[in-house]
Amino acid sequence: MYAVNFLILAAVLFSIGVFGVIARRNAVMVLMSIELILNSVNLNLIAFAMMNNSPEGHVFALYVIAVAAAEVGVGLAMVLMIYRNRRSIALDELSVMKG
Amino acid sequence: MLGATLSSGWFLENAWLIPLIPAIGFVFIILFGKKMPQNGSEIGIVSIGISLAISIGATFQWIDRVNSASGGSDYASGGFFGAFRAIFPTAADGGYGASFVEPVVRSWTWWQSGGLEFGLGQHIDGLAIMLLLLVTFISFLVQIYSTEYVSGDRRYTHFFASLTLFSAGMLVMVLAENMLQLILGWEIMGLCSFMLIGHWWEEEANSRAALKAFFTVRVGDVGLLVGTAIIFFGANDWAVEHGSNGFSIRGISAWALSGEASQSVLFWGGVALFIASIGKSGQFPLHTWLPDAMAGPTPVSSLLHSSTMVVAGVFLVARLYPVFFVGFDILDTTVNFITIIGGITIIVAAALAFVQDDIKKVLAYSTVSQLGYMMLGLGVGAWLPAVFHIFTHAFFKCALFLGAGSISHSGSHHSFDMKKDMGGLAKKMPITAATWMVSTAALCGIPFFSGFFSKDEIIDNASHNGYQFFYYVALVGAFMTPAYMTRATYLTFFGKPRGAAAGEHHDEGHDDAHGAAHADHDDHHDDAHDDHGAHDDHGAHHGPHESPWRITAPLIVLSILAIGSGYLNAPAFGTHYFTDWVEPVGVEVALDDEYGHSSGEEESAGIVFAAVQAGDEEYDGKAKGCGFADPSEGTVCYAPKLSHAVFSWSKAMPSIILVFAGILFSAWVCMGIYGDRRNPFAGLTSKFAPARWIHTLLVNKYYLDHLYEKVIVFAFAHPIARAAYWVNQNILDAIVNNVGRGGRRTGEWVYRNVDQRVVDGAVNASGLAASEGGHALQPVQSGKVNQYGALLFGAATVGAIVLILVNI
Amino acid sequence: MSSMLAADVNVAQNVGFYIIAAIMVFGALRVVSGRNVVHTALWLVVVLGGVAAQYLLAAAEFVAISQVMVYIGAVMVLFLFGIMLTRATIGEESDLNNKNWSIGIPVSLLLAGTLVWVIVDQYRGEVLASPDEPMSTTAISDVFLREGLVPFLALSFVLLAAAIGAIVLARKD
Amino acid sequence: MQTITNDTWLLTVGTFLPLVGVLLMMFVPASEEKTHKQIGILTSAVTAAVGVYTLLRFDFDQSEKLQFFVDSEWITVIKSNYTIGLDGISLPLYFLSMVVTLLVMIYTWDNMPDAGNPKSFIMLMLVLQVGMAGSFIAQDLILFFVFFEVVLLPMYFMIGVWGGDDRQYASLKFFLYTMFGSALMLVAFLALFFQTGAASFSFAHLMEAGALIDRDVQIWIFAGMFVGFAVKVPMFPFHTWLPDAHTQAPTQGSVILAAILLKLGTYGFVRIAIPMLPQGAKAWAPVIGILAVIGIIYGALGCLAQTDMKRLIAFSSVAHMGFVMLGISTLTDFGINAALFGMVAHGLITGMLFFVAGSVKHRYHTLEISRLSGMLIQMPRLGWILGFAAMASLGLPGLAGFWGEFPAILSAYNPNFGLSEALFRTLMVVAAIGTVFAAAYLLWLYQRTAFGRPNPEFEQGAHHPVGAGVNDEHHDVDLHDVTKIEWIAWTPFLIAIVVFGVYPQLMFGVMDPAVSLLIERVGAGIP
Repeated sequence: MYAVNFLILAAVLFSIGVFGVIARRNAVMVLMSIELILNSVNLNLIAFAMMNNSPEGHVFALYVIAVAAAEVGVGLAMVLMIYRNRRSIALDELSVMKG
Repeated sequence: MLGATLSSGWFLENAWLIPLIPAIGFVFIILFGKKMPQNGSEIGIVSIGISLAISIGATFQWIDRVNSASGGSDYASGGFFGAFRAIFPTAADGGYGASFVEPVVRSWTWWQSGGLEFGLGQHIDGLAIMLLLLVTFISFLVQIYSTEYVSGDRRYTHFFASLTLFSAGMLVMVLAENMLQLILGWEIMGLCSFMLIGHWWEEEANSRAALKAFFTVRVGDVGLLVGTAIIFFGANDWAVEHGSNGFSIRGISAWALSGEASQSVLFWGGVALFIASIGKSGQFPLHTWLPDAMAGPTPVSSLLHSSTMVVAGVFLVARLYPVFFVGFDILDTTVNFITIIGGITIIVAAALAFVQDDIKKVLAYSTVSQLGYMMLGLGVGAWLPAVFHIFTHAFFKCALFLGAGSISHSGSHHSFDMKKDMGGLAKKMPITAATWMVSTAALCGIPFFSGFFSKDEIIDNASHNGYQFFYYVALVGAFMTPAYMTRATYLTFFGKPRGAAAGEHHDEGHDDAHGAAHADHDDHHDDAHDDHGAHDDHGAHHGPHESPWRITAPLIVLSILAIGSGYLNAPAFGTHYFTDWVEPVGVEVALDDEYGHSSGEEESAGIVFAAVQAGDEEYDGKAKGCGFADPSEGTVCYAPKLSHAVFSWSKAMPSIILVFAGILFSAWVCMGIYGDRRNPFAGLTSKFAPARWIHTLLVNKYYLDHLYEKVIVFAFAHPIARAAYWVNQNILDAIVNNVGRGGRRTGEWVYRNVDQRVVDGAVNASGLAASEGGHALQPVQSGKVNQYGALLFGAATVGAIVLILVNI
Repeated sequence: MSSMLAADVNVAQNVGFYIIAAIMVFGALRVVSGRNVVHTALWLVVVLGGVAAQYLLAAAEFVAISQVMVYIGAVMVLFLFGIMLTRATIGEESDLNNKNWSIGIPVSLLLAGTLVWVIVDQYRGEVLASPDEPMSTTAISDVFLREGLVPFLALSFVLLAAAIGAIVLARKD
Repeated sequence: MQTITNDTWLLTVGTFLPLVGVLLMMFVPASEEKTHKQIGILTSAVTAAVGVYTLLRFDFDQSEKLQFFVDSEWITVIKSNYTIGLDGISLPLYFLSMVVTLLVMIYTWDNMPDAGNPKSFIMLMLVLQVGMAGSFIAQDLILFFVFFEVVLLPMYFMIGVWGGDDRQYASLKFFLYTMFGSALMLVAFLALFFQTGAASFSFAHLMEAGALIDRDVQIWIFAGMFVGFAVKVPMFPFHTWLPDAHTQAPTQGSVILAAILLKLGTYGFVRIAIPMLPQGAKAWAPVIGILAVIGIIYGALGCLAQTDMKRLIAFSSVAHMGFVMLGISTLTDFGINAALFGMVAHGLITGMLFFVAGSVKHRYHTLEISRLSGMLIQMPRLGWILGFAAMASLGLPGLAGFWGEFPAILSAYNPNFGLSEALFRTLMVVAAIGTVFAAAYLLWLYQRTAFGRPNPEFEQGAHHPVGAGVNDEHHDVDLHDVTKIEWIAWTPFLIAIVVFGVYPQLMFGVMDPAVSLLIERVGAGIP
């Protein structure tokens, strides 16, 4: 099995995730795209772990999974709050940070 | 073995205490004076008294030392002391046969620089001893006098503090071991004169006079600083080689006479130092501060003008005489800088004294004129007569000033105006009048009074040393002095009483003289007089009366000395004590380190050469000697070998005749002008144009004050200073401001002309540009997360690509 | 499961990888382009499941199981709850994408191109040795509880903080 | 360079101790003004105590060596080390900075500037103290530069926030001016560093290696340093920031500025520019001498034209620093000794004058000379102190000012290393004439403010006429004589002026060996 397989798959997923982050209006969808990105990173980590035959890559992948879970929890809570306050989760309507 | 046999003693060794005690006294007066029963005056008097006691002790020990040097030395040609003295009057060239008397020099490290250590200490020789005694004595009398004269003044304590510090300053200068110590004392005196002349500073005139005095002297001080610098670097290498340094008075003296000194260095150093003397001693053309300084209280004037302050300039020349002697080629030429200034001063000041109405100003100009005599004396090589004149002049001038003070205090109700408020006081104030007469006689140079012995010696030596022109100048002065003094005496003590002297009371003079400070003066005054019973009518009648004892006692003492002091050195009577004790002997002295540290280990740093006197045989009896030929190998000279004119009554005759002529002529004219008789002189100035011109010129003091105040000082204080400041604000500062403004303009230009979307790259220095750049970038900050994401990832991608490309 | 990962299934492994990868890419594209919110969530499940399958192929069984449990079991449920609570339309929505997709496509293409280029440039022809046996859970836990203990604990705190933070944020008052 | 490594902790503690106070004050709310002042005084008192201990531990017999020497790694990337040490040249200034800060702190107790907020004010002063003390102990060019710049910002804020009416302009001018100088100076430092082979920034190394640079290069590098330090001194014609900054600064700022900050420039010349670039120094010495003497006369003339007391004192600083620079420009041990003495003396005396000016302002609410009069009647003690300081300032022997002035004039008679004697002797005479001007403007100031009768405007209890328009503040004129706090803050100044004036050996003895060594080293670098 070639290393490039995993790595290219991860890269493609990453790029798709990036596109999602940029293109999606719905905040929940943006979070989903971020999950895609995180998973692609995990794929990379596992691939490198395999390459070096060491458990550290696995450990880091697990870290990322845990952090992702936390991130999703907090992110969705924020989305809920925004929804409650503004009755919408369309990101392009949120421009409080406009300079 | 002279160094070992010279007698010394506690007083001589510890003469440095003499200035220190008044200095400490000053601190005590400032700190505790107001709480003392006598408001601090007792501290001043006691401290000066102790100094006086030490000075007296030191004087006796010095005399002893001189005697032991002359008597105990094998080298002394005169054998034992008595025999030496007996043959002295016939030894025409003075100090030739006398022995060298090692000064008592001590020094402690004061500061160091460049690895050299400079000292603070004492240099006690005859000149220093003479002035120490003089200064402490006169200060003591003046302080006693002042307790009465300024009693009740609101700044009584400060007055005594300043007076004490003033004496301390003079004493520091007198026993200065080196030039810096001399400057220290010199400047302390300047400061105190500022405080004392401006004592009644509520009046602007007084504070201006104080400022003028300080400032004029300060102008001269430029010369002192520059001269010290020149001499220091001239002398330092030579002096260090010989165990001293370029500040040490002994080092400088020996270097100047060593023959290795550069003539031009000596000349320019001498000129610079002499400028300082001109400022301090009120010589022409910087004499103008002296009469104005009469704004101070009278005891101050008397102290300033008799033994301190103004004498400092003369002292400086006398102290560093070798520098001037060699630098100005004294005795080799018929004219030099010192004689010119001294000669001009004698005449110019004496002429001014004729037109003064203020009695103190007459005395002030007479002081200037007498200082001219002293300078002239130094200039013509008559060192000893000049110094002797300092000595005698101090007594009679002090008496005269104190007498004037006594008159204003008790006779003319605080006025000093002879024409308005005096006249006929001889009967009312007999003691004051008598002491005044005696002192005047001394000042005029009437034979058998002290002034005669000193002034006549100067005149005589001017001729003896070949300064014929200045001999005549001095004779003219000898005529003028009695003339103006007779005028002043006549106006004050004879004729009809006028104004306050006649008992009239007018507030004008009162206010002028003492200002606001005097309001409580009077109150206290009455209390003081109650103590004396006889004068309790002061507040009620204000009639002239004799002054209380604290004023008259110093007067009497001084007037006795005005006669007696002259006999210390009266060649007419064969006395020459003063010469023996004071004059440094101009002989070669062998350098010998062995004796350098013999008189105490404290004399470590900066002490000079140990010395023993070289044998007389080295002179071979020739006319050459110190100051005329270079000292032989291994020896140094500390003073030029000066000769003295031999006194004879016939040589003294011209001046005696002129003195009496002056008195008679003046008395005649005065009675003519001020008296009742009709006389050709009455109204002379209004009738006769040249006389009027001269009178106007004199009244305006030769317009020198105009020149200084209205032209030079005014120019610097106003147009020039303003111009400089204008340059500062409008040119230098404008450059800075314009650079700033230009920077801003450039920024604006860049901002306007460079596309705003690119501006963020070229961040303008001004905050404005940054803010505008922010506005330009505002659209990017949409607040939309997606856009941020796009930017973030886009930028990251671009960055990654760049990195990759770079690393390929 | 270990029987599936026999050492001599290289070709099968590759074939499996490609099939799963294709499904994942397709799913991912649907995730970012779908018009129905719920469908996109379900497509995300497919992608995540594919990731888990790939882990198995890479002999990372513990991670694969964690992936299934955490993502498919927990995270996806959260997403669905989020979608429902924000009352997103269950059916199709016309404007799920905003105007930025025109920026997004070049950016992501550029990114993908860059990454692929770099990866290919660096790892072309490198073969991953198939491990004899899957990474043992013991080894992972050894790392976790020895040198990785402090990050592990820190991570626990992060999770705790996230839980508390989520509660605080989502509370109604 | 010989060093002694004893008590290595001492300097670091002494320098950074004020930061402890700053840290402490961060946790105290700004409203507790008294606590802040207490912390400020306490901190600076402890710092000064460390300073006293430093004095006690200092080996005065070896004052030419760097003592309490520390050399540890700092920024290895650019080869800059944390090198500190103290010798006879820096000891007086180091100690002075500590004492002045303490006294200023005490003065602040009663005399907070109008803008209030003692918390930030005192914190800034403590930071300032760190920068000042640090500059004097630094033995590494980068370290020196850092400390040198640390000083700048607190001062900027002190003037800009607590200053007078025109503070914005003054503070900006001060800041930009000094930044401009610093920029050139940094360039010069870097040029020196690379020219010497980029081996180390330590003074000891640069002094050895700097002398080997080509003469032309030395001259250019010196030019950069010259501008940087001359702005700080300030020398004519870079002085125009000074009167504005001094006039607008609060009293505390003026005192610190006069007492310490200006000395950073002259100290830089003595410590850095001259020994590291001997040939450059020799080439520049006549320029420095001429500018110094122009400064003396020019500053004095500027003083004569002033109508504002504080501005007059500020201009007098230009004149006095001219004497200091004249001493330095002769490159003689005499001159540099005098300059170092003059630095301390000027710090004490002008600091004292600014204190007095501040107190006059506090009482009369004006510094217009024409309106002040008769101070000796209304406030005799303050008047006496003003007179004392004025006398010291005009260089009266027996007070500290003389020992900076006279030896500097003296040294100009014989400049070192073959500098033109004719030129320097002319400078000497002009400088000596400058002392007359000094007497003139100071005594004139004193005569106009202290003598005479009080201005009726300020009679006790008199109310200002409503329409007078001269004094629209609502303060009542409260003319009280010197207060207890002021006495505490001022007495050390007064005593020091007298003590150093009467017994200058206290300072000369410390400085002289170090200066002699310095000159010896410079001489070795001049072929």
